[in-house]
Amino acid sequence: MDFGEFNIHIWSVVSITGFICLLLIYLPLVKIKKNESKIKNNETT
Amino acid sequence: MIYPIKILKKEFLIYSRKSSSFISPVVFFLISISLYPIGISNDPDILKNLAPGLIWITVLLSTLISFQNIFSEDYEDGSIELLLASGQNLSLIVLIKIFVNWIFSCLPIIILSVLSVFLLYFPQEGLKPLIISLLIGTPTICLFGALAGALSLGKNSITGPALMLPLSLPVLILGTQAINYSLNGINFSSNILLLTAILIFLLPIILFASVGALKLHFN
Amino acid sequence: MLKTANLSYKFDDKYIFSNLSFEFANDSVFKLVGDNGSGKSTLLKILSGIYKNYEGELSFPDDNLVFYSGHKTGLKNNLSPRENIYFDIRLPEISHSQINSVLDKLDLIDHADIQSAYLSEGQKRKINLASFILSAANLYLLDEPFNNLDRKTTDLLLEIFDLKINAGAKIIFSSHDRSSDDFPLIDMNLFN
Amino acid sequence: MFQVLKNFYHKLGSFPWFYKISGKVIPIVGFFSISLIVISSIWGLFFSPTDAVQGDVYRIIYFHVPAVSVSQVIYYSMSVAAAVFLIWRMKMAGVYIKSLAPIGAAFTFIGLLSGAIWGQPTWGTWWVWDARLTSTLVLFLFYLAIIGMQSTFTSRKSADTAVSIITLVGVVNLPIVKKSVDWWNTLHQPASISISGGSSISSEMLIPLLLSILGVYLFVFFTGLLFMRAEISSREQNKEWFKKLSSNN
Repeated sequence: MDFGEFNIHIWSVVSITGFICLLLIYLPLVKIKKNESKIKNNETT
Repeated sequence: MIYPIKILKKEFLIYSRKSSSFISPVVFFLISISLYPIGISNDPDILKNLAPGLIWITVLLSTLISFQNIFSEDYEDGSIELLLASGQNLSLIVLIKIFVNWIFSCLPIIILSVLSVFLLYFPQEGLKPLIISLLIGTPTICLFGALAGALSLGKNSITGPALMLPLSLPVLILGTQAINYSLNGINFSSNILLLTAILIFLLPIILFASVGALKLHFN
Repeated sequence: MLKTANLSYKFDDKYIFSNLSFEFANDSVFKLVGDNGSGKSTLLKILSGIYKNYEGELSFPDDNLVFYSGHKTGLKNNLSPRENIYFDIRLPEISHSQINSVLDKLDLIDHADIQSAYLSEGQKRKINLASFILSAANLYLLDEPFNNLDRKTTDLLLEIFDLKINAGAKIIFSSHDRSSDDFPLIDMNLFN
Repeated sequence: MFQVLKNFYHKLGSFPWFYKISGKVIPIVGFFSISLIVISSIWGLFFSPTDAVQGDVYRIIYFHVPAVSVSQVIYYSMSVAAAVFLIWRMKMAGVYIKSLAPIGAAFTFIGLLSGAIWGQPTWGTWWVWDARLTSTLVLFLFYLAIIGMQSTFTSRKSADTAVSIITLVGVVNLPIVKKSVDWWNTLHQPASISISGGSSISSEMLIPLLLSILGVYLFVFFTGLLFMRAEISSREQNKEWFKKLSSNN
């Protein structure tokens, strides 16, 4: 593909896919962090 | 009095007292049938072609209104607990409940669908396949409704419809196709046979699954 | 005889009660007491067969006929008290004269043919009581039967207890009231 | 041999073991899957040849095909887990279904969306009611139903059982839907569009495609482990082993 050319169809697919994939990594990581830190907080208090 | 007959009578009595159980599907059906010509077109040719699908979709959607009724009230008032405690065969009871629900929510609409001849310019020769396909197809849809209702008890979630509509898709397709076939002079008996086969095949499976789903709420 | 051996029940991974071993002798009334959440209702539901995934053993007498009455009464709002009793799935076929005499005893005869939706909570409990009186079971499981009852009906209920016991049945009921009466207690707090 | 398998099965069913192992495996799988996806995307987007018929738009294939294929595979794997859960009551199978459902829904969504965006410039339409698209849409609905069903039950075990039932109902239903839409189309005679492409694909296009498929499968493995770990961490947060483990970290 020509680097200078912007293809709206391709890039919308790429960006949406990328966003969803990031979400799929981010969401469980937050949940794990939350659950593990809950235990630590309980111990310190 | 034999146990199943007692339950059958009780269900009939409850449904007949609760006028909304059969009036709301009927009103829903009449409203939609009269809105289609206004919303789409009053051209008889267009309406005639769309009529089979429109009627079937309306029936499908009106069962969506009623399927929550099958178990939700029994769940709220504790009747299901008493049924479980009675030690009786639950699948027979569920079958009775589905049957009564069908009589009150589907049968009136099927009879009213004759009105489409006047309102949607539906050709009279299509009435026979329309009625037959509805008579055989709607019990299957009620079965799916019972399963969806049993699974989504107690919570008003989108889960029931999201589960029920994809399940009903083949029935919808076969039913409308039967009508279209007969209007085009093609033999539609194979579709009716397939609808019957689906009903007979799914009846025990869905009954079993609904009973299982009901019991899951009491664990 | 109704017997439990090491009966335990857990909801997900948390035990509601555990290791309950008990023999329920015939012809007697047992009173379940305990704090909220100690498993009184749960035990009654297990004995009645509503909850099946318990641990341990549970054995019933051969001629077991259960009458269960829970917090939710199973009453249909759009049926009259008379119809509710007539169609009560726990009861065998009963005649209208039987229903009339019970409704009379409970002062419900004037309301016998209006829709149950218009009755008060206490009156609804009385309809459930009518079913209890008419039942011919030999094991009665009653969840908080004395709630919402007036003095007169409470006395009547105690009388009915005696009648049922004399007929050879046994009654297990739950209550949050530890005081008074001379029923043998089962304290659910001991099994938590 | 059988004994080894049996041991493995028992280990797989143990939450502490899984939590420990997944913590080690996740970074490795994550690294490989993300780098594979990045490599194959760059390769596919910039270095593979332009299609003679479709032009550059065909490059959506590097996102569409992996997403659609993995969305079906996830569902089939979930139905296997559903059977395992219903027959052997293996708790881990319930965790698996619950964790993989959102991932499956996400990739079905990507598949549907990229298909629509691809279809518009190529065939002049966003959507066609043919068997494949309709059954993919129904697959999406089933994923949503499975996700929605989680909150209907108060007991975790009941919810897992219900979800297993729906998953199995869906796996029976999907081929029926596909078949019935096929019957339906023979009557309606839709515009003659062949989605399957037809023309054989050159190896220069094929290699990045295979790489991207591999990358997405690895990615699903990676996020699947992540979601399962998250699910276990919330189910088992009151257990001794979990408290010990997370306070050591």
